[in-house]
Amino acid sequence: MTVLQGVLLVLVALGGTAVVLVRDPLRQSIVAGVFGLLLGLLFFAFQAPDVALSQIVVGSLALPSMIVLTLAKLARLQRPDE
Amino acid sequence: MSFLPYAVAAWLFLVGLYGIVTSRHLVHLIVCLTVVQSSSYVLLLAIGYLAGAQAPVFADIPPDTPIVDPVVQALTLTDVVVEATVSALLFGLALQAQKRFGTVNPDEIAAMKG
Amino acid sequence: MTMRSRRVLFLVAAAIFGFLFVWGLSGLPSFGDYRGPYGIVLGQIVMSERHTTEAVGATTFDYRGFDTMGEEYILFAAVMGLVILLRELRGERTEEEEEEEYPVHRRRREASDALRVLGLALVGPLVVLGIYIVVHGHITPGGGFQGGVILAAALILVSLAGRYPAMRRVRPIPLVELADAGGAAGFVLVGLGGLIAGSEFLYNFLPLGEPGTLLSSGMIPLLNISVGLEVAGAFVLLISEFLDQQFISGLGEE
Amino acid sequence: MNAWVLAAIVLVLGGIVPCLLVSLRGSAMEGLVALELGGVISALVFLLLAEGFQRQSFVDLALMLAVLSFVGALAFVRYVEREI
Repeated sequence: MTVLQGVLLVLVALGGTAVVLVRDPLRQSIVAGVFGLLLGLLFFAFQAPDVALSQIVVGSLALPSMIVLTLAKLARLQRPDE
Repeated sequence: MSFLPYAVAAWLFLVGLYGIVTSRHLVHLIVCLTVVQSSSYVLLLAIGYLAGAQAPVFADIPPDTPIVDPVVQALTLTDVVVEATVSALLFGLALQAQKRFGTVNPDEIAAMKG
Repeated sequence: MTMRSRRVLFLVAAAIFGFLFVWGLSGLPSFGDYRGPYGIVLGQIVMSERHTTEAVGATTFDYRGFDTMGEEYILFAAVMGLVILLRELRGERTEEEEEEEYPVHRRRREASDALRVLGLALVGPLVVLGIYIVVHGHITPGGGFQGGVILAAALILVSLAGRYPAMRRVRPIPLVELADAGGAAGFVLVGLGGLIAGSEFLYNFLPLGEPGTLLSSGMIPLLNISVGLEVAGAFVLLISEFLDQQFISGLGEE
Repeated sequence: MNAWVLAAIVLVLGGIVPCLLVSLRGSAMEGLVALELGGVISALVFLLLAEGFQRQSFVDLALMLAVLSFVGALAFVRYVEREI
């Protein structure tokens, strides 16, 4: 294993833990974005550019926009209760 | 050290599962599920990795270069796509849960069902 | 169940699972010491047999083409499910007639001019980039899925940088649905071509061409394009369903 | 390992790790800025790695990341500006 892979693996493990431990969904989705970047870099270090590309596409665009739109709608649905 | 990738895969799975079990918000739960799923990418790619081999794209390397396994990479690609679609569906279900039960806290939803 | 007892239960289960997981993985060859035969064989034959410089693309769309078809239909079915779920939600919302509530909140602030110009200026390059990634799927990393999401992003950008009504104008839903369904059908039709050519389903029946050029690898570029269409359609549909949710009982926006 | 890969490691440790920490500790807005910076730095790391692996055709990834992280950030910004 190269040093690069080792460093990125440790960071991915830490990043995944961080994503789980942040409780507020909006801030969690931001941490999840950084985690997605780390995953993309790890896949590239594993010599898998295709998978890295998919991860970039999903992690930095598809997931964040879905999370944000869901949170916006949830906030709107929840407002009457307050 | 050479088992570190597998250890990371196991750790991501467990920590993601911990997040799901203790989650108090459906959106949080879905993001934790993506962490669990990322464990499977790490595991698959780690299995297919060959030390010193090149990425499986011959555009700029000679055809007889050793490459890492393209099969697991194709599997992982499928995995990533499925993750995106599953999360999309789950976000839709989270909206429905808010609509039907007035909450996105899994505990409260369970309590309402009695 | 209380949070505390749940944690304890999880820890017990996780310990057992972790043990089994590690036990199962201990049979794997150590990292970097790959010994699987398929990958090695594929690495040796993909250039001579399929004239494709992208071994992953060849695996996804040719050697494992049937699996990819299943994957495409997972995407298709999931988006259908989401559309049905959210359309039901929409029906409920309008019945409740909440028009008078929160007009201030609903009046969405417009994007600043700088943001709008930058966003709209990026739409063209994004479309070009998406098409590039789709049609070069058999030469360089990328392919139908990644390119399709970028194409969808170009349309979504219109709504993020501009205004929602503008988004509605540039995404004629029937056309998007047609792209989604047509892409999904295209995959099967290309697969049937193999049958017509007198071989099995998804047999690579087209001339293979010169490796590394745009018109090579037989049917793989065609499959990439159909997947690209499907994914682009699916993601536009998906995101616009979520976007529509924001404006369900919207006032005066349109 | 060559100088390019070494530079990439340094950039990951010195650039993306602080972004991760800020996204954890800071407010949502600070986290968003950290995510954006992380996207830019990751694009640079992709460039360095493509050079370090001697596979220049992989610079596509950096290009994609640069463009997509902007679009993704826009989604966040449009939400955050209304909710916070």
